[in-house]
Amino acid sequence: MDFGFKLSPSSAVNLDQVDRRRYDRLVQLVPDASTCIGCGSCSATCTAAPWTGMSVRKVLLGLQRGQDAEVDRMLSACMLCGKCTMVCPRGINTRQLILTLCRLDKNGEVVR
Amino acid sequence: MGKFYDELCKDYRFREGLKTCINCGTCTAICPAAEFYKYDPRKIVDTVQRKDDAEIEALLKSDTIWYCGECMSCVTRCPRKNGPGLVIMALRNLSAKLGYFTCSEKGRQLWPLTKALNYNVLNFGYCVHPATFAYEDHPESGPVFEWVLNHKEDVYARLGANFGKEGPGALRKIPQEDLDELKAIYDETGGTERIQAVEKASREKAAEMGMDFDEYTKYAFEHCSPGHFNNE
Amino acid sequence: MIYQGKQKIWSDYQKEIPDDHWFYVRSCIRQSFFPASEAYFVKIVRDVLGKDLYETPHHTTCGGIAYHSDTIPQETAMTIVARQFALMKEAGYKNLVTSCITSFGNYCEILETWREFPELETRIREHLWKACRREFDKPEYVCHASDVVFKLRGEIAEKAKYRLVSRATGEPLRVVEHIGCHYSKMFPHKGVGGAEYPCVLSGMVESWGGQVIDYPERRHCCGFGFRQYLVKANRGYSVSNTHKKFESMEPYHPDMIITNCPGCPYFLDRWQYVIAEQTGKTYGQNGFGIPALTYEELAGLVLGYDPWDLGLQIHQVGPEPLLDKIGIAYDPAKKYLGLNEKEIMKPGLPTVLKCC
Amino acid sequence: MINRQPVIAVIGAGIAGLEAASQLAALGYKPILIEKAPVVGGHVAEWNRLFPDMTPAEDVLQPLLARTANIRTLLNAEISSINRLKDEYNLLFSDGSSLLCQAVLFATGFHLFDASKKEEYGYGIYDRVITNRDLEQWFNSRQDARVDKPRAVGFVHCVGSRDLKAGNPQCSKVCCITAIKQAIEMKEEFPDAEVYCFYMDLRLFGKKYEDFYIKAQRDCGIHFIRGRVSEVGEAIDGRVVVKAEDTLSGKPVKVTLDLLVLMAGIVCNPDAQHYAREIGVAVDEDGFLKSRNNLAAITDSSRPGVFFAGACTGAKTVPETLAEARSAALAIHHYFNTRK
Repeated sequence: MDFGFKLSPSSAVNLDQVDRRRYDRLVQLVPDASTCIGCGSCSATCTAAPWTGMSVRKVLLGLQRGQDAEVDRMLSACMLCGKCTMVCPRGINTRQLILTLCRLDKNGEVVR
Repeated sequence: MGKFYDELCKDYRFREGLKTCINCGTCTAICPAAEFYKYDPRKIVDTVQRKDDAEIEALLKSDTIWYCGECMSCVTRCPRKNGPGLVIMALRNLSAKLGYFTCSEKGRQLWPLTKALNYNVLNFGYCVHPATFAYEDHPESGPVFEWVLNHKEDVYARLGANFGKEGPGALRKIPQEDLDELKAIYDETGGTERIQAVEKASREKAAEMGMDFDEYTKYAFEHCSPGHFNNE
Repeated sequence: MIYQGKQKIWSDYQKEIPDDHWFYVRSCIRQSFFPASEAYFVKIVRDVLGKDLYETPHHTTCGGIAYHSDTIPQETAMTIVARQFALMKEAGYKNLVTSCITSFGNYCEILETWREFPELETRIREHLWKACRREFDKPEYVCHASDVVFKLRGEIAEKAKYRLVSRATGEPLRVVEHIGCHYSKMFPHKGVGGAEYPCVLSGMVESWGGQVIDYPERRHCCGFGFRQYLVKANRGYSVSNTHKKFESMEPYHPDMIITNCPGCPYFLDRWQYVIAEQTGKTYGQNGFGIPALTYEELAGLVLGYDPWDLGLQIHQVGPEPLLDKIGIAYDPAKKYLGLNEKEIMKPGLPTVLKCC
Repeated sequence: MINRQPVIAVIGAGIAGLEAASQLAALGYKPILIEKAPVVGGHVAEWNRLFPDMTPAEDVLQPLLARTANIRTLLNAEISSINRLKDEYNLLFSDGSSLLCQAVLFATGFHLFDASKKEEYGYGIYDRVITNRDLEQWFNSRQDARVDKPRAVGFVHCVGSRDLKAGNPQCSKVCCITAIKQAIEMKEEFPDAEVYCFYMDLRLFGKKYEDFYIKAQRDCGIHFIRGRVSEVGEAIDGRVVVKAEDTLSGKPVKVTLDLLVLMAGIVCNPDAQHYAREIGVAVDEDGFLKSRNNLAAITDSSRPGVFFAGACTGAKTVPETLAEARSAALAIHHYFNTRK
């Protein structure tokens, strides 16, 4: 029977089920990645951000919330200019972080 | 700067509902709308408290303010005694007043709602009434209620209602003088004016969309474009 | 779960409920979808317990649904309510009892708003005078009809014919309560037991022998959301919220749901039908659903009234497994008869959900 | 020559009272320590280790106890009321005795907010919900059935702090860093556990606190989620389901935990408010005792002869409390010096 509407899945992120393998591997390879405080300096300075929504802060968060497609979309917009590295108050080598991340697949395996 | 904010401040619900927001997200965490829609009450309250006219105008014209279910669960928990649900009510009220509601699909639903609910109130004395509850609009009410609607007199009599009759009891006929009083209240308090304003803006929008008004009303009532839900 | 912890909280939210002389106002949804519940509330309070409950045919909706669907201004809603107060004053009553949670919330919100902004109350008095030539007094007490049943739960238990226990095993029934958002989420002190662990329904269930089951999404809205149900295009929101609750309560295998608000039993009932049709899933035993009853229906059942007099046949979820478990007698052949056993057609059957 | 014989009542023998009494004694006075409990040491005596160096609480307390060993200390001494005389104060005890003194030092400290008042968090209702104090006691005793090899642990910041509804709008200041300390300790204790901190803002103002935070992030892999917990429910297996919004990603999150630790905030000791009102000492809007001047005279009350030290005027860290206690001792010394 068609009621004219349907069930929608919950959008709440269930942390019990999020696969964090890619993030965990990143943190092994670039330990500073775990020290992000979400201040947004990287996004504010990002050359690509105004047109693409690229944000290192959001990439790191997306990895921990199971939003892989969005993470990859943002990564593909990065131009590797390195400005974010210059402004990060925690001294995270964001350029290295991005390059490392691009080499990891969803399971955290180094593929490139 | 702040003209919409000032306008909102005239609404008592807004004054009750917005003290100071610290963006803690307590409201969003348990919001039934945030769980399914692209909706975040925290962001709405934060936008409004920035007082930026352009941003508030965008909200007033958006689908966003129409996602809330007014369950008021947010009111219980806010540590700053805000009521995001009350802020939403004030935003909706202003959007209706200014005719901005026709700019969004969810906003345009205000007309079929206004029409149906107030028709019921002014003709039957109640917001909902079996006389206007059509099974084809409510297939989810199930075969059992289709049966009830097909045998209203019998079933309601069986269940102790005073259906359509004079005197007290469930579903009684409301005396005309009482309905007249309700109409007078609507006239006196801006209810009638609101219905007319919503109808006028909706008719203009129907014309703009190249639709017959009945068709527009039905479309607003039934149509759901993809993109409202979080998974879309 | 530490039961004493809840008792401690309940003791902080004692609500004064007058024990007689009530002015009753009906509910848009309850009278339309559960008319027998209102009839039996009046019957139990007046005839069984001998109390004074007055209803005037001149009262109307409080406008709450139109108000929360944003179709009328706040002052319109307030003046409709002021008219109800005026009718109460004219009838000589001071204790308002509403049949609806949205109304109850609406009355509380209005009185609180007037307390904070007295100039608004003055303006509403002017509106009411100009529109209706009436004057009002504010009620001394505002209660929901379930508060009254809560207050009288002991007397009902004394007169009960059945207890909420399994006839076969003597075990208490497992009952899920659903309070309805506007009962106490806005004003925790206006509800019996507060907002987080209200005891208005659990108090009834325990007095009548049942066991109350807590589950993670207990406090979540039934999904009504006013416009989110009333507009067909939005019902995905409504059913998704109910679905979330059922998924959360499923592992506890509740025997039934008791509800406070008139809308909630409708949604908790009908969305089980829709979920079953759409996904094939049912939440009760053997393809049945979990019956979602009003508190009046439950009170009527324990007092021994016929389930078909109480209107259980107009739920889509069949109540038979519940009735059988308690051992309540009923005649299946009479389920869908009209007044004076008049033969009328029977309803169609859902394709998935078993209901008789 | 300074009058060395005035009677100075130090109310409360936590670290503020002990330090102040010790300093007064060093200045040649004979203070009297008055403690309601059967032992001295206050909250610090109940704590296991202290941030940000993981110093055993014992190491702070022991030297204080040694320095105050010869000071007259009344234990189990419950003050029933205080009377203000012309230049003096008369303390009446519940056993009927009394003490006339020329100066009173409030070292009455704080109370932890009663976490059960945040009903939605289920303290006292759900078995797996404990408080910061409960956890600290577990570190001391290792005896609490609720702490049972947890595999997922959560910390809720700001429980009864920064909360108008809970009647305490103030920041309790030390809970952020305490949560990080306890989160690190839990991670060290249970290395396989996932540990989550739910915060509104991380207020890590003190020396080395930020280092401690970085350690928690980098070395311990603790998950920090910026969102206030809205609701806690109990799952069928007795674990707790916690809901918050991850405000940095704008998404509701939920997580099932074996143990949830509520960082109960700091409120004024109600006894202190009671005594203060009796003798006309001002209580501030935040419920703490009101200093004559919050910048320059934090240890002075609005009345001559009445002084404050430590958390009776607001949440304080251990070093702040100790410094204030010394400052108060000096203020009392000047008080008698100038009156002479």
